[in-house]
Amino acid sequence: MRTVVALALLLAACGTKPPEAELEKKTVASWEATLALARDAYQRGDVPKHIVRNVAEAATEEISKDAKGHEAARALAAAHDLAEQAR
Amino acid sequence: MKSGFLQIALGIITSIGGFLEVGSIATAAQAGASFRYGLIWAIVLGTLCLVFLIEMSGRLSAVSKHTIADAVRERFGFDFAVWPRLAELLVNYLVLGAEIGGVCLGLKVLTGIDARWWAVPVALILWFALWVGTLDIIENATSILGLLTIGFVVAAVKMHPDWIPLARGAVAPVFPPHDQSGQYWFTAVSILGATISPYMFYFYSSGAVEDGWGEKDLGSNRITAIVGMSFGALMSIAVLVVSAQVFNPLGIDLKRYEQIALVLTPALHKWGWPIFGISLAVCCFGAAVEISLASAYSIAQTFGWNWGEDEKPAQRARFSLTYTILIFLSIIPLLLGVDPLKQTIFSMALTAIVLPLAILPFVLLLNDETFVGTHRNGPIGNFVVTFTIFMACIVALVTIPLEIVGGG
Amino acid sequence: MPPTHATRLVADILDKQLVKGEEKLGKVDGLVVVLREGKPPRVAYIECGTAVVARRLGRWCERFVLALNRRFGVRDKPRFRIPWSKVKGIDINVEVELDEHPLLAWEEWLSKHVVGRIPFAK
Amino acid sequence: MSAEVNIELLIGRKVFDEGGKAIGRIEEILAVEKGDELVVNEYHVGTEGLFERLSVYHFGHGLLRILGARGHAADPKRIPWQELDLSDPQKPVWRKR
Repeated sequence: MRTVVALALLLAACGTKPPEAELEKKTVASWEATLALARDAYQRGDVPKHIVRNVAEAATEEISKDAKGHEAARALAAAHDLAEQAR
Repeated sequence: MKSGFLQIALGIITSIGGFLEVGSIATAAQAGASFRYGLIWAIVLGTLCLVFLIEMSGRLSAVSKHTIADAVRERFGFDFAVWPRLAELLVNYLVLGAEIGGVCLGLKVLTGIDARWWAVPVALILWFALWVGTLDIIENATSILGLLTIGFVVAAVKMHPDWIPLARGAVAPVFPPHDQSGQYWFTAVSILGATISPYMFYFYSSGAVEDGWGEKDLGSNRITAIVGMSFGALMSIAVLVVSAQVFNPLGIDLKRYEQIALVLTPALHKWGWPIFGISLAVCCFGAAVEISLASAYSIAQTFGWNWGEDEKPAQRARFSLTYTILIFLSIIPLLLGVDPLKQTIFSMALTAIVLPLAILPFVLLLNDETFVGTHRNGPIGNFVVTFTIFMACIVALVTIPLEIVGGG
Repeated sequence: MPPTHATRLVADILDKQLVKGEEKLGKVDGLVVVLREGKPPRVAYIECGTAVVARRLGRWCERFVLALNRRFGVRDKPRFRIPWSKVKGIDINVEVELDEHPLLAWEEWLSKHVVGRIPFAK
Repeated sequence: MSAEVNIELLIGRKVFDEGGKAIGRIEEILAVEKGDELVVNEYHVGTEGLFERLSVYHFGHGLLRILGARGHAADPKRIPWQELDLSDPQKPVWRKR
């Protein structure tokens, strides 16, 4: 019972959401790391072209949806390069 | 009466179909990526409740020869039974659409062709498997194919996880930094919502009645519930651990299945993406079979129609038409381009809201000697069911605000 | 103290599965008792059908179902009565002896005209 | 034509005494065999619990039992068939003999 009560209390206290800018930075960093992971796997020949293309497309969609500013632009460029590589 | 193994097969398919599906794979992967081992306890807790609820479904059917839907109508009357059935039908419609979406995503990983084009072929194959297949064929085929998910366990072990923090994460919540707690608890709620899915009870209890279980099967019913659900739990934990080893160190938050597709590559190299694609497709297919049947069972049993997967469709016209219509309606959102992962998260939040209404009859039926005679619930069983209802209510109440704060 | 082998109309009969041999006919959607002057009410009929069930949710639902039935009705009667004398036994199911009845009209119509036409159905 | 009553609509109906006070809801009807007829013998009226409608009552009743409410929650009141006036099935009245 104790954990359930703790759960309920915690939920009430936890309404905070990280500030917008930080969230954006996190999203961009997360997708840049994903693109790097996909690129290394592709160069090692572990994944075919279409997997890399899927990642690049998904990155482009999600970044342009959630983030703006120059970091986002840099990440979008990286996604584009990856898509080119795997054409 | 089927031999022990085939009974365990019912447990394993229920577990594969219900446990390992588009929702649990996604939430386990997201949990591992964002919070490393910090949410394994949610899978363990969900599994514990599930083992009790699945065992009870089997016991109710074996002793009373009634399925849950039959018993709920007979014990509480039609004017009560109809409301949870309608609520579950709506949830099953959405979850079925998400599962078919999962199969399509698996095929997208394997072929690169967009998920939307796979919707109709997958729906046709699913419908055909139910139309022509019997419960035995479907059970055994999915169980064997489901064993492919062992690939996740192999990958998890190959990635050398730190066993101590892993064990600690399995026992109690690991509180994240303050600003991440919204997402932490949302993922925990999603895991519980994905684990305890009502359609599993109806599928398992109808399967038990259709297989003609009797009181002598209570022992193997308990084993089946434990083995089946633990198998599913092991797989889910493996998905979480592999994701923790691959994505967490790189600070990757999983938002799309295209990202999750990379999860097995570091450990299994060339075999990573094919095994992921096949496992995702097979597990979601098993879940889609289970949801379609569970919905048809529950409607047929509420209205007293002839039902049963082992007979020819023409002999069960209304039953077979029910799953046929449900399948082809459920792919509409997918055809309209709704993202399966988003539909999954939403349908799991809805499941959490319907859960209390689906589980409450259990407490009463399993304590009603007219249905289960001397095999009534023990105090532990009652405590777990009441705790699950209480938790399901919290999950239901909290899902909406969390959806806003967390990661909906 | 109630007499020993009394039948509980709600718990033992209402909403139970109605069967004729292996065939499931539907559920006991309703139970009709006839009131008589100075004599106890007699359990007269079992009622089955969409309208009976709908009536339990409310008059609006019954009116809606009756309208639907007039529009799409296959030989099905939205409210079918089975005399209590036709009831042969009550345990898990309510066993009845019926020769001619419309309870499976929809099932047979769909089986012949819709499901039957799809390959591999038979 | 003698009056007919659908018992599935009677279940859950509030029963009033001659003074107009509600004494509970019809929960069960017991019938016995007399000759080749099955006839109503008595009505069980569940006294007013915390929960209102019959189905909710069953739940509350059951849930209370689970959560430790000992003993049979509110022993139902047995009304012999002669004492329940069903001329208006919407409003059953208990006329004590």
